[in-house]
Amino acid sequence: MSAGRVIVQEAPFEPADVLRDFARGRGDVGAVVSFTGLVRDADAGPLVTMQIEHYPGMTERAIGRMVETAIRRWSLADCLVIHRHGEMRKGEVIMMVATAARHRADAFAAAEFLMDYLKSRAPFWKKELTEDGAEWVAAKEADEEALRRW
Amino acid sequence: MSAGRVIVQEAPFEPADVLRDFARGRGDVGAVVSFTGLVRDADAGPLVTMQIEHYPGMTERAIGRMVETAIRRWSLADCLVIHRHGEMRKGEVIMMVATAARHRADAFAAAEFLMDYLKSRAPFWKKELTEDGAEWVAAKEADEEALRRW
Amino acid sequence: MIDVLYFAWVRERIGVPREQVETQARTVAELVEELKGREARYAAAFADVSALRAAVDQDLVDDFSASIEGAREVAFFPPMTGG
Amino acid sequence: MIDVLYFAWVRERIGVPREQVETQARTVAELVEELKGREARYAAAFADVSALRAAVDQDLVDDFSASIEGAREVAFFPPMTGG
Repeated sequence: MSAGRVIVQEAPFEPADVLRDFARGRGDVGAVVSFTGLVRDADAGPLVTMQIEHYPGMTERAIGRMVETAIRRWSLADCLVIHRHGEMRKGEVIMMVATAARHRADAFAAAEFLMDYLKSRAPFWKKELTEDGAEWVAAKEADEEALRRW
Repeated sequence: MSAGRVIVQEAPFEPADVLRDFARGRGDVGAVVSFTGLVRDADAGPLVTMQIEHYPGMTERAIGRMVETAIRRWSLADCLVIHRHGEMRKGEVIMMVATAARHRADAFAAAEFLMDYLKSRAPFWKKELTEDGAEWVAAKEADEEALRRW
Repeated sequence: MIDVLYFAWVRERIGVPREQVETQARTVAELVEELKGREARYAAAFADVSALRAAVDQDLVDDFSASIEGAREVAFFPPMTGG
Repeated sequence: MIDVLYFAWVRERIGVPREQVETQARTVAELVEELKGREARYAAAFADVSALRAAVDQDLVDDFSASIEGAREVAFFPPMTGG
């Protein structure tokens, strides 16, 4: 079991570099799952940039609790969440989740749980800038629905 | 949609290097999921080495079909499977799956589908060498069970 | 005195990211009613409370009947869109 | 003539990874019967066919009633343990 790690930052980061160091050199980890969220074109059309606003203080606190819950519930050997805020362009990395466990089912379930909670319960708000103007991304009913399985 | 990529090799590889190049520079990918399988201690006790035997020819063919199915079923933008055979030590990477999709649910489902099929339908056989001797890893009923959800 | 924070389009409608508010409100809902009575921009921001979420001292509340007594900060924002 | 391949503990019990077999067998099950009649090591390897899987020309078969007519290679092995 580990304390996990939560990083909220404006600067870009490379998930590959994070994955390289994550949960290595241990004899008890058989499965590592990573999720990387990237800026893609808006449903409305080609994206110019994305802006992510967040609630400093609450963000770290809310994610920290999700990570604690995941570590306990799936006996994770390690767990990591990195989430950016500020402005980013198409193709840039927005965030990353990584989980390490003895067995694959736990690593997958914990990563999906964290993604579902980050989506709807971590205080981030996305704004998409397209040629047609700026628009706050609306929360999806499907994302709220996804929380109910946990 | 992509053709996907299947690599079966004896040589070690670094998942971080693979992830760095995977599905980047595209405007349609919002979610990348990776799974890394590592050699861990045997259920029976500390591991000395693991040996993986495979069926050259059938291996690539069987995995290729799983990848095609995953790409079609979850409209993946890209998909990759790398699986090693031969001898490896504790902590070494055995295999990796990566999936890229517009939405996270598809990337996760496809990665889990591939893992479940690789586990029980790709022609690999693991042998664990511990202090007590060598033992072929037995297939688990839970792994057969996991296939039924797809 | 309590710090009131606004995020995303709530912040844009109200025009400031945070402000100090002198209030007797005991719940989030009472605070919303007080703010709505202030100026049109508040009334606009809080017109549809079903579209809003609130946090008291950085904890998301289940509904607006949540107490704010003794709280240092209350935040209003639309449903989150992280990940 | 058909190539017969063995993997994992099936290979270890039979002692060779592959061999050419002259056979009249029309199904996997018939081939197993022929092989079992050869020597003790085959009988040992095929003692419990429920613990075995087979592939015909590199396609996993659902059960041992599968045809091997015209096949180039047939493989026998325990349940797979990849991933």
